[in-house]
Amino acid sequence: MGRYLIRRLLQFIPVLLGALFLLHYMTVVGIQISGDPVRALFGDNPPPESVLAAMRADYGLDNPCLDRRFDPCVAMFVERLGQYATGDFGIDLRQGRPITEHLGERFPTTMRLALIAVVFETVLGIALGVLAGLRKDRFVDNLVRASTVLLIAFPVFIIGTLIQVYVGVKLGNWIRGQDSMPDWFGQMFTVTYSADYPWLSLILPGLVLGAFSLAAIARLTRTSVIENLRADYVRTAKAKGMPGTRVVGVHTLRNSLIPVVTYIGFDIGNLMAGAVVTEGIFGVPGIGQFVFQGTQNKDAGIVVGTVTILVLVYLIFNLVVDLLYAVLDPRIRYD
Amino acid sequence: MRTMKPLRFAAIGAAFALVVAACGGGDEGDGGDDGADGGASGGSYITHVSEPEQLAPSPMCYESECGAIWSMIGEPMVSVDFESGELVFDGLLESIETEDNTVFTLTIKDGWTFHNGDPVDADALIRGWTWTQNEQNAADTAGFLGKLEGAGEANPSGLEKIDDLTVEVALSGAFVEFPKMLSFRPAFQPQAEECLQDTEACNEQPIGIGPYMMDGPWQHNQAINLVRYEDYAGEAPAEADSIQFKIEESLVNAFRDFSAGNIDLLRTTDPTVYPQAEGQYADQMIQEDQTRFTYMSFPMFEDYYKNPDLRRGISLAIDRQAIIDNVLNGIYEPSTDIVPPAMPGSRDDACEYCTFDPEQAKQLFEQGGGSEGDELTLFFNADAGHEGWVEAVGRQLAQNLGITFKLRPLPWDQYTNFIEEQKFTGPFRLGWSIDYPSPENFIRPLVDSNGDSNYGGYSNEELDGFLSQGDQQDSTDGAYEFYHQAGDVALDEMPLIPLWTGLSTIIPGDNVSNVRYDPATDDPAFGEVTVN
Amino acid sequence: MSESVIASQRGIDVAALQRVHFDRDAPLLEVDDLHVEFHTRDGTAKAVNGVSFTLHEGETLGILGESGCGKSVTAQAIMGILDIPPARVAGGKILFRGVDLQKMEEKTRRHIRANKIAMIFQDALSALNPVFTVGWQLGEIYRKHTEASRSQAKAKAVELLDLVGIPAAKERVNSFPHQFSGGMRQRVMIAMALALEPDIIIADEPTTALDVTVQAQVMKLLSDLQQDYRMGLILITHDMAVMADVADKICVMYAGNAVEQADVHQIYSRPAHPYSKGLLESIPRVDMKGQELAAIKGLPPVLVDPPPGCPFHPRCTFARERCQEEKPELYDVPGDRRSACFFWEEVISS
Amino acid sequence: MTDPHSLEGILSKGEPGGSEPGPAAKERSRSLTADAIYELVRNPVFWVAGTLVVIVLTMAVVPGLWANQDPNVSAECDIQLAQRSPSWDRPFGYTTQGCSMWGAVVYGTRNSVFVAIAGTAAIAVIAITLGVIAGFYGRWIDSVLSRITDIFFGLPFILGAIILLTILTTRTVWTISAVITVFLWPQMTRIMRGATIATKQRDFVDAARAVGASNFRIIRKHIIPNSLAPVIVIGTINLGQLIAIESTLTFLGIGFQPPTVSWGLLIQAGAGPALGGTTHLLWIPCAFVVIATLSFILLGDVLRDALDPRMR
Repeated sequence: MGRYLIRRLLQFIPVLLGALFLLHYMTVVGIQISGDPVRALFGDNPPPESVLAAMRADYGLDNPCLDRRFDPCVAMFVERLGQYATGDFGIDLRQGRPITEHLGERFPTTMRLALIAVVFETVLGIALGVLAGLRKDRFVDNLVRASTVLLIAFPVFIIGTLIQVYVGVKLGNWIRGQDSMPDWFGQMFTVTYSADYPWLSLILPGLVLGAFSLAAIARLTRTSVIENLRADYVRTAKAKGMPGTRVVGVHTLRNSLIPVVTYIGFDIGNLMAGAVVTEGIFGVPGIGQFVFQGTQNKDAGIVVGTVTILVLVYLIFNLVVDLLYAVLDPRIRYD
Repeated sequence: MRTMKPLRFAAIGAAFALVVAACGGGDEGDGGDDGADGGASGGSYITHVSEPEQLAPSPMCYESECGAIWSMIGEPMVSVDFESGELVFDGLLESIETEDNTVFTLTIKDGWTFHNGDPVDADALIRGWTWTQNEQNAADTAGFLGKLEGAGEANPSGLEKIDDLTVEVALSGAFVEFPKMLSFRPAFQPQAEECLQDTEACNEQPIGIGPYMMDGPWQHNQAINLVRYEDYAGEAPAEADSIQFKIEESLVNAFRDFSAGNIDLLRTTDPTVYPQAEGQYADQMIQEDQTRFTYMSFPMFEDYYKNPDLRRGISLAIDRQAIIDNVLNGIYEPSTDIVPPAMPGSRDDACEYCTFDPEQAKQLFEQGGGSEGDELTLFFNADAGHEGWVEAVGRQLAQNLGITFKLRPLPWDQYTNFIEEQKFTGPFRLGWSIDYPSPENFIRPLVDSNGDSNYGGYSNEELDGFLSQGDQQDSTDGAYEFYHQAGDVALDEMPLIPLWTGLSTIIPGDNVSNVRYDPATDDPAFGEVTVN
Repeated sequence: MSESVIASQRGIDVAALQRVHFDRDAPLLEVDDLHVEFHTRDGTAKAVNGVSFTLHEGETLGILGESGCGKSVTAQAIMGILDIPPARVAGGKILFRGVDLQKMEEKTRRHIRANKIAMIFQDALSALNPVFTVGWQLGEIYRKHTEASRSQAKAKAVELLDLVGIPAAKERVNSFPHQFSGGMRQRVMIAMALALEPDIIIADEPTTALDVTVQAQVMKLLSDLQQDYRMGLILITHDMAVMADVADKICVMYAGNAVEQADVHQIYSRPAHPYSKGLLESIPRVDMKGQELAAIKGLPPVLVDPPPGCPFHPRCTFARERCQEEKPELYDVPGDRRSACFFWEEVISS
Repeated sequence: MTDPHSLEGILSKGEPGGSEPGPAAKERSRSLTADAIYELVRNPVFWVAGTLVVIVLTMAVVPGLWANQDPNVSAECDIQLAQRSPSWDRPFGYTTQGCSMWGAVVYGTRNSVFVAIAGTAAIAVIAITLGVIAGFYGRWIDSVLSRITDIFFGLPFILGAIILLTILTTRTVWTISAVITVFLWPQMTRIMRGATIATKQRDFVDAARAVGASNFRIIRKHIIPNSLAPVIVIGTINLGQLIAIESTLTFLGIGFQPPTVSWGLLIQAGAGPALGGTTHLLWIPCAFVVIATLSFILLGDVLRDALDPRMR
């Protein structure tokens, strides 16, 4: 385990640096091609050049390499790494507040949204997958397979928009119009996030966010269960006289869940990407929306800072998942 | 995605500035007295803003969201009657005196205090204006003091204290509309010393002089709370005891919150939910002509667009009403002048080529050197909801002139880059909104040879002459005469195509009344709102 | 997933076996005319087609045949661990000490496994669950068939590992299957089968995956333990040499049919079926050095669509016309043996 | 296994072992391809999905076959008809620009499908090249390529695409396909690498080496043909997913731009009015995206079932 851990950590470093550099390079090229983000802030009424220069210096955008197209600006990258190491991920260009402060405000919301999505996709996904796997080629299996394929074919933004229109507006308005319904119940069908109902009003967006992964997990679990049910050790367990529930619940499921747990771990990337769309549609003031607004407003500070943190989170999650994988699967651990 | 973005952010992009002026003559009476003698109706209500960029010092405020806050925590120097175009001294200033429209003597009313208790005097005014125009502070509204003598320096020569309540302001040239310019709140606020010493703290809890003051610091992404300032010395009404500006992520959200009863007063309805809002709240909605307009400018530096007939033809080929009805939800009015109808000095029928006449359009277009099969590229800033109508304009040009068209949406930073470096190769969309209530504010910046926002590069000596002659008149009427002549030149030559003016879409909820659209702030008059 | 597994009951019912009345005098195991079918897309495959044999205490029965001949299916049918569907026991009886296992309730039959009949699988690496320690997997048997606690179960596991000759059993009990060598793993499998001291062990190709030297060690361990515990052993293999060493009597299977049953010496000296003969002749022998090996020509038949008549006739050197039309039954051959060949006399004497 | 459709797990686990079920003999007698075809023609899903795919492809290539009103021709549209709901003579209604909705979705097919095909093809080429090199040569080449793959894998797709696409001034089918390729090649490369390693260990590769075949020849004649099945299956499924991805990017405002006609743009334009009640502007283009995505995914799914005997 120790050696595995060390090897994995050693691999992590170049990947981390590489991803951060890729990110850095993309933003640098962005500035080199489309122009100075500080200037863009002022719209039609540019302040005197001296002021712009001062601001550029403040934001670290005065490096001459930014004028040379496709220059990788390595010195700038090194400087940035130093700042990241001290927890400084820059400031947004409009309000001049630290990115970390913004994210601190938005993080709980996105966390709640992601939690709802993960619980939903995991519980329902595994349940459906196991059910379908056990009843392979029966009605339940075909139903699960058909509905998950359909779900996968629905891009998140389409589910989100359709649900917003048909559930949020049409059904939701009707429910909210009923006097007999308690107020909180109507909030579950809300069209947009409401700070007064920080959990209830995130249920619908959470389901939308988790929909794709729900389908993926159900299918993955199903395949995995079917595969493991015919594994030799399952036959061994039966030959040992183990009851059916134990054969399925312990011997099969434990093995089947290894890829599923891995998937859920990696899914954090999907969730972050999905959150950009879902939070946008449902007006959830979370990190995904922040990134997207940053992009639209051309706030290089927000985009670089936030995406860097997200990529960090994602990579660390991947590392954790890999280590978790080793915990779950002893074959990996002792290689 | 349109729904994600505070629509009002587009305002910055489109160079929409806000003018803030208290209500004009007829409205000052009762409301003002109420505010002054504490006979307010009381209660509190909730409205909404998008998270502002910055709140203070006020000269940093050149966008609609902080503008809404400053319309209550700040005070205009003077205001302008939108009917007559005359100055009304219902603000901080007692009087403005000038002999040559170059040197102005400003007298401050006695007894005013900042929200922190400091007196508002000549020093406070000079302190504020000095800060505004100082290049080092990079104030977004510094341009308003650009005509000041010695503008940009740490101690401009144009500001001189006469006594505790009197300031002498010297401009670098005559400008008859300067007093009206003073109605723009953020740029000309006096500043408390405390604020300028620690601008960061001040940004969290701005110190103003207006009828309302901050009730605790700015709660980022949540709310900005205002409470009535009891020592307010002015006349502006402050009916409600307190106002909460709930911070909404988008206008769509704001509408949802309004529908759910979480917001009492909807400032603006997002165009995407307008059809729904119209169905639900048609009776309540307050629709008034806004003090802004949308236009397409021609790149005069491109040979193709140099012939006025071609430009006239293009303008005539656009069926404004059809686009408004079918793409823009009907919440606009076709332009008839380069100045929006709500502005003092606007005209109903000034624009000959703003009508729809496909036959004449084609004839003029070809006369001006255009021919069938030409390819026109239309430019606009992306992600601000312009896609639909620009495409519709393109389609009408294609149908009526026989051309083909391309659309080039650009992110705003690239758009500004195109503007500055004159990279446009075809008509480009822009908008302009009121800074101060004078027709000059819509003509000079857009079409004067040296106009700040004359991005098409149009130049006409005759037009420039009319403008400067107007500036030197000593009466508003006299000035308008020349400004109108300048406008006529522009509308004949068509360096830009006026398209349409928006209508406000304010919706008051059931528990507030007395809601009025204020053209000076392009917002509801928050202080007048009473809680039922 | 087998329907039976889902339908079975949860929980420990240790007393279940005590309620069954086993006939102490009956043979350990009697398999009578067993038929197993597989339903596949292409039709029904008769994987086991009327196999019968008897096993007594302390006896070793070898089942011999090429892969796909139905050996393992027979074993799994006896254990009751066939995947149903696609498999189905289409007929026949499986009697343990006179009790028909097929008629037994699943929750009772479950206790027959490991308690009375245990099985050793060929590839221990895949037959052991990769994510649990061997101690856990051994202990599980005690925990689920007796009321042993976790610590008792683990102590038992150590004992067992010791018994099958795994060094440092106390430490190794916490290892995972992939950390053992092939031979050691197979010993773990044997330990698992021995756990509850069953009456019968079915060893399905227990040494196929092992080196020859290890093979011998494992086979010796298995037969020693069998002697010690006086168990019945069913040894399934295609390896004639292993069979010759260990088995008392042999059942040769071909395409789901038992084609010859006899005492080990009889088969090895004078096979009564052309297939047995072919198998024997394909063993390289030192005394025949230099001569060409006599491989059986052709391939085993497709079970969904077996040839008419004798299933072996397309590959048989003795085949006549009759073989193509009529399927031979198991004929009694002198010496308490049976052969499914019309011309068994000819075969013996050739 | 980061992708639900990934065959990685299935491929890396080798041949089915252990039991010897009865019908095994039969399977051996038929080649894998013949078996797959046999499986496919008997599967109704294959025919339904296949037909839909053919329809979508013909719409992309010759839209005139399916609709006679081209929204790219402005004369075909009438602003006065904008947003009209479906009626008897125009069962799909009109777009926000007053064009026939049916014409718009049919003519919008090309852009979406083109991006999907170009993206998939580019991904396949990169994946096969890098995957084979990494898997076949192993050692440090593999380590370096694997780390580079990891780096690109470390950037979540939408986030990366947002940054890259906002940089690009003009977004054409080419640039969008390129961005999709830049961020989506690692997945298939990993799969290809796994397949190569599995194939490399098979006997015929050793045999070829023994008779003196060059590395290049081994790769060309043995490795690639024998590792191609997962690429075909995943490629088909990718086609579906790229259609969905293209429309997502466009919906987010970083994909196609008007006056291009594309499904994502139609949805983007229709989402707002739909909230107000003009729902056909939303659900019609949505239905097209979903049906097209679904038919490619289903086709890939049945292909996988057919090509992978272990799932039967």
